[in-house]
Amino acid sequence: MSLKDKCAPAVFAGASFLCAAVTLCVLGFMVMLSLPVLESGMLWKILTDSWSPDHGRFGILAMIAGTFYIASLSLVISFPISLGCSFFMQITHKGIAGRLLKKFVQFMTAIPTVIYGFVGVFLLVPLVRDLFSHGSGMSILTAAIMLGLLISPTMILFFCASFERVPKIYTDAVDSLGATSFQKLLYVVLPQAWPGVLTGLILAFGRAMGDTLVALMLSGNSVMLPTSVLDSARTLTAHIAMIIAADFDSIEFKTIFVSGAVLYLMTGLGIFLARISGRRME
Amino acid sequence: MQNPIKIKIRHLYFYYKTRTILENINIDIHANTITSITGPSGQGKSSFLTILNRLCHNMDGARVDGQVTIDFGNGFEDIFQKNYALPELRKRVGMVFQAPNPLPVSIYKNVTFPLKLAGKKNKDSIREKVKNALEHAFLWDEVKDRLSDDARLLSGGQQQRLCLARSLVLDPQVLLLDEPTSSLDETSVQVIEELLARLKNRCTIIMVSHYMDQVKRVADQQFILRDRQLKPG
Amino acid sequence: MQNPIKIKIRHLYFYYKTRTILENINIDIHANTITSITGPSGQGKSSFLTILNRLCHNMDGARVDGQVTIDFGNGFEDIFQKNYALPELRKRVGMVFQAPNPLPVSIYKNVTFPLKLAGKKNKDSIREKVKNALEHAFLWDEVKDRLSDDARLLSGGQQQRLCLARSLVLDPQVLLLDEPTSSLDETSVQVIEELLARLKNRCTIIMVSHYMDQVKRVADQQFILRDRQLKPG
Amino acid sequence: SELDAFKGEKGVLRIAGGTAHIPVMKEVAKRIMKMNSDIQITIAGGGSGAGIKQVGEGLVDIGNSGRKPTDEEISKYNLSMYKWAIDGVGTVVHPSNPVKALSGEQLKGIYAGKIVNWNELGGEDRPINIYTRDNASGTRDVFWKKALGKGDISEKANFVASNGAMKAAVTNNPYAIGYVSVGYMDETVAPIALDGVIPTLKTVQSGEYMVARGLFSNTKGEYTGLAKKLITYLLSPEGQKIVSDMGFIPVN
Amino acid sequence: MMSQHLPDRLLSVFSWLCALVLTAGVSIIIGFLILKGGRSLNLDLIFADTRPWDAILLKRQVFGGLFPAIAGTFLLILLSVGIALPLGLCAGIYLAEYASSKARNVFGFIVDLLAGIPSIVVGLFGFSITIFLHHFYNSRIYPCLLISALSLAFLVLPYIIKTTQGAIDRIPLLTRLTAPGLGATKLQNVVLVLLPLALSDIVSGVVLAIGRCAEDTAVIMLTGVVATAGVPKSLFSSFEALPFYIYYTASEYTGPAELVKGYGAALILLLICSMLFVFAHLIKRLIDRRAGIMM
Ligand SMILES: Nc1ncnc2c1ncn2[C@@H]1O[C@H](COP(=O)(O)OP(=O)(O)OP(=O)(O)O)[C@@H](O)[C@H]1O
Ligand SMILES: Nc1ncnc2c1ncn2[C@@H]1O[C@H](COP(=O)(O)OP(=O)(O)OP(=O)(O)O)[C@@H](O)[C@H]1O
Ligand SMILES: [Mg+2]
Ligand SMILES: [Mg+2]
Ligand SMILES: O=P([O-])([O-])[O-]
Repeated sequence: MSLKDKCAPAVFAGASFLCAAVTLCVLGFMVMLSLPVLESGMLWKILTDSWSPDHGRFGILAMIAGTFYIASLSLVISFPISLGCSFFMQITHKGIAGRLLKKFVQFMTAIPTVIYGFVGVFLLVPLVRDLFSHGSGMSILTAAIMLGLLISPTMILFFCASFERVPKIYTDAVDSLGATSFQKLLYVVLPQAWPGVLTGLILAFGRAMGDTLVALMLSGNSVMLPTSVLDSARTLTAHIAMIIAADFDSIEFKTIFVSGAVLYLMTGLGIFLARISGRRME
Repeated sequence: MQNPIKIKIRHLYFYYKTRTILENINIDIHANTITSITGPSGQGKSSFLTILNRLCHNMDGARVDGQVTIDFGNGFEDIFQKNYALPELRKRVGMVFQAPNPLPVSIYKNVTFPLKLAGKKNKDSIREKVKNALEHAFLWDEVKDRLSDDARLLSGGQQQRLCLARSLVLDPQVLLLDEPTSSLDETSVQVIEELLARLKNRCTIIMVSHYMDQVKRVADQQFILRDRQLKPG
Repeated sequence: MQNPIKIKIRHLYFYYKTRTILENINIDIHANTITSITGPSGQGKSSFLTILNRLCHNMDGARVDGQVTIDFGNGFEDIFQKNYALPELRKRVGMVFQAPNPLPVSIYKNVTFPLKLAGKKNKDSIREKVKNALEHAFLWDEVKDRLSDDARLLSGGQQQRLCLARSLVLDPQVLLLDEPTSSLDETSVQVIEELLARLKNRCTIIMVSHYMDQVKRVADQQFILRDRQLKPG
Repeated sequence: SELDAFKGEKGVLRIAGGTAHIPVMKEVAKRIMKMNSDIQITIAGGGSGAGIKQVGEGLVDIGNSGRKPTDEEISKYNLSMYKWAIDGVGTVVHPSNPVKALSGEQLKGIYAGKIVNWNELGGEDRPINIYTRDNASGTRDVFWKKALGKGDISEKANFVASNGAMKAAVTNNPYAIGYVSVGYMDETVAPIALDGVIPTLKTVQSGEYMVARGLFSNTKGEYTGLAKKLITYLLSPEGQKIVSDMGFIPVN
Repeated sequence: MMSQHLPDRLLSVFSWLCALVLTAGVSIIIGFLILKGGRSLNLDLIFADTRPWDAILLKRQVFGGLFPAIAGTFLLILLSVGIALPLGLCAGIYLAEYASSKARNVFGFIVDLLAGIPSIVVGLFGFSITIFLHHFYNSRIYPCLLISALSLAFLVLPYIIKTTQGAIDRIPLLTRLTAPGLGATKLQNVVLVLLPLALSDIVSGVVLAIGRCAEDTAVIMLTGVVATAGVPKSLFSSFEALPFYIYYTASEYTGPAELVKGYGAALILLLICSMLFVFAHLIKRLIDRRAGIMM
């Protein structure tokens, strides 16, 4: 064996180890840097208290709640639409119309996030403010609508892929027995593809949770526990973006590492669940 | 051949993308007869069958031209019409595929599946129908104790008979069979052939087969598919 | 069978995961002979061939046990040794797969691919070798004007001969052929058989075949693979 | 001109911190870089807190702040402060808002979330949308201490990241209330008279309007090199002209 | 026999509705941008009062134009992809060809995890590392272009790893065995057969990565992007970038003129991203068509 053949595997493996090491390093860093606050037994307090630096309270509960509200609402908005669009492409309009829609959705993945935020600020925020006359128009709803648009291509393309994986012999079999498209969907496609749908849903939730800009620009960033979708809220990501400017030694600043660790762990959990449901598919 | 005509095929062309598979087919098929189609591999026999229940439209790049009309009792209907109700058509024109295609559910559910699609709900009559269909396909004795097993655990030959039973349960007027005995042993072949002879009274059968002696035994009318043409054999 | 022994197989076992495919195989194969292997589908004939060039190790879940030694001129070498130089082994033990596997490049590049792997650069001698190999596989006349065409555009039979030519170009000492004439018409089969008879002088051939009369015509030694055993036929 | 001091210099000068300072800093940087393209000046926001912190840590050369650094900060980082403008922090609303004046108590009530509707103040029957800044902001610090008397700020308040963002938010929202540096005020927002005094350059300069502060540029230790030259330029007549052109009150 | 079943019709209506909502939503967004910013699209927007060639050749700094932001974005893309591509290719090859199934599982999970880390957390990581190094290693390390590029590269790594691995995995077993059957070493098989065949998919992964670098704001916001910097002169200087410019304008524009520039910047960014999208499709088609000849 030549030297090249011997070195190559080491190089390839080295690259993988590097990637893995840095990935784990990120978590390590988040945890390590939040240790100073955690050691003083404040973890529980930080996770459950309200945020009011003027009064010495540095809880991120409102941000955790805000993250969940916004991500969940954006799923509630975009899940049915994504499902409908993937039905459109895979079941009801497989022809030219479906292919055009697919191209369009692929194109959507190329639209930068900041565009959604920018247009949201100048188009959607005034609209929401005037329509509901409640608050500044920067609200959970506003952010969730734009976020819904942002994550729908992820979901649609994932759903389509899992619909496509349903073996053709099954769909042909039910077709030949006289199933309508609705019956085909209900009895064969969805039962076969649901782990894929679930995986797509989880991944989209992670994407919605991890997005910074849309929430930062559209949700108003207030620090109360939201009670209605028209309230302003702050996500963990936006919290990090805002507090990064604070004094490095302050407790305030250190809570952003707790926020980072929480975000990391939540998306990590999502990925873990997605992989499990994905494995069930095979 | 004194029976009335059931299926009229006129100027039928079939293409995959730019490739012509069938060219100007013109034949009649009479009610309550068995028509056999033989021919070399890859000539388009299976494709021909899928035209008759319009399943060919599920294939990428497939295109038909011409006219196929079938008399389901109310005069000849053009099955290529736009908006023709495909589910209805496929309930009346049953099909058994070349490769057995049980659904990934239990044996029982496989057989009742068409009934579910048709919206039949009466439990007792359903059980009756399942038993009948499985008996017809000579599968009842082998599976009656394991109806809740996954159908994919059956052997190839059993699967083939299961699919036959499944398409019998709706009492189709036309039955399309693609090499229905290819993975069966000799005794099973014999019973299936007897079944076909009896089924003739209830429906019109079109069957693809590779075995010339089988064809001679059961078919009323023979075609050979070669060079994009169906020639009487 | 006065030729010296080329390949010694002792206590050979082969498994896919927990399933045993071959059990305690013990045979000798003599230099410059043609050995044929026949047997029902799915018994492990193809798997047996891949053991001899250790390509089986590229399959998920495949595992071998026992000993295979080959005499490449310097005494018998155990090919299952750890760190045995596989690329060298495979250059000496050529193989033509059951399904033709041209690379998605031009015909010419397919044939020169092994030379590229071996690091041969001399343009003229390469052209010469390509021509020789294609002539041996009786393909030269059909493709000499379209050497730069994509090899996947060839018909199945042409692809099969291309793959044969490709493995001849390196002058292997052992040649493994998996159903080398399955998609060929009668005249092509005949010329390939003649080629095999001539190749015998240059190498040792092990060939899987379904056609008993072919086996009778060309093989010096016959085995039947059934129930995990290779039995002399 | 006074830019000649930069001739023959080269290098990078990093500036960060107070967002009130940005218009002046941008103009100064533009003039310097136009004159000598070997100099690169980068300007980031972040707020006064970030400015003090970053210059203290040595991450930037000049850290701007819209408040005086605390004694603790000064001693910890050995900061030198250079005050080059005087500025006020004024409450602003949308120009269409009929409410033009508030008492100190009313303002505190609004920010504490006790007065929630404009009709309680003689405006439209719409909820009041409060905007505020995060704790790193010097503007917030001054406003909180001098206008709100360290009173509560409602949790419902929307947060924005800079003086510019505050002005943009109020411009776009007819029911908003916020506070910006007086230098940022123009016709797109309406200043609110606090206890009868309208925040303008004049009232700030005269001391009549109480919510006032200086704009500082801070360096770690004595200023040196490019930082020194830039601050000197800022304090020169030409620099002070820029300061007043941008709507602030020059110190000299 | 013309009836259509009610559930079928409902399904069709529902799917039409969803398709319409989606396309309408996105069209409104793009239409709004074009309506508001279309007129501002001209060379002045990019170069202001500087002559374009002077700016492009870096003879003069551009003040008040988008050129520094555009240049920053392109530099960022170039650097990040330049770092991520070799690393991602190697890791992808390792996962597809060399790793044991156990290692593949573990690394696969980690790569998924990496793909799921919110970009702001990656930014925070880059920021903390910088501060850490600044403190304990060399006080001349600041948030800068290089740090941003490294963080971004890390962010887009999984796209490249996963597409490379997926593309190689999809190559049929028979093709995968061809070269080894002819005596190729593992490396030869990878370099001469597998990579060329996977090229078309890898290109789409790279384009995804480029798109992500072009649009990401959260990472660079924490690691070195600033409001004004001019075209960066070295890897160690701060920089401007289009998406940050847009974000910055949206929240703190001082007047209508600046706002219009924001619209223009948004349009330009959208244009760049769409061009990348179209370009990727063209390249992919080209590669697919002449897959063989490339090898
Ligand atoms: N989906 C498809 N797209 C393109 N070509 C196809 C498709 N399905 C089949 N073909 C081609 O059409 C021809 C006819 O196929 P068909 O399956 O009808 O043959 P057949 O006569 O049933 O053969 P066999 O006896 O082997 O089953 C074949 O050459 C096949 O390669
Ligand atoms: N990669 C694999 N993993 C698991 N099982 C395999 C694999 N490849 C082949 N098999 C199984 O091993 C058995 C032997 O396969 P092999 O291809 O050697 O049969 P064969 O004798 O060549 O059959 P044929 O005549 O049909 O080519 C078959 O039952 C097959 O299903
Ligand atoms: Mg067929
Ligand atoms: Mg085989
Ligand atoms: O000027 P500030 O950004 O610190 O308010």
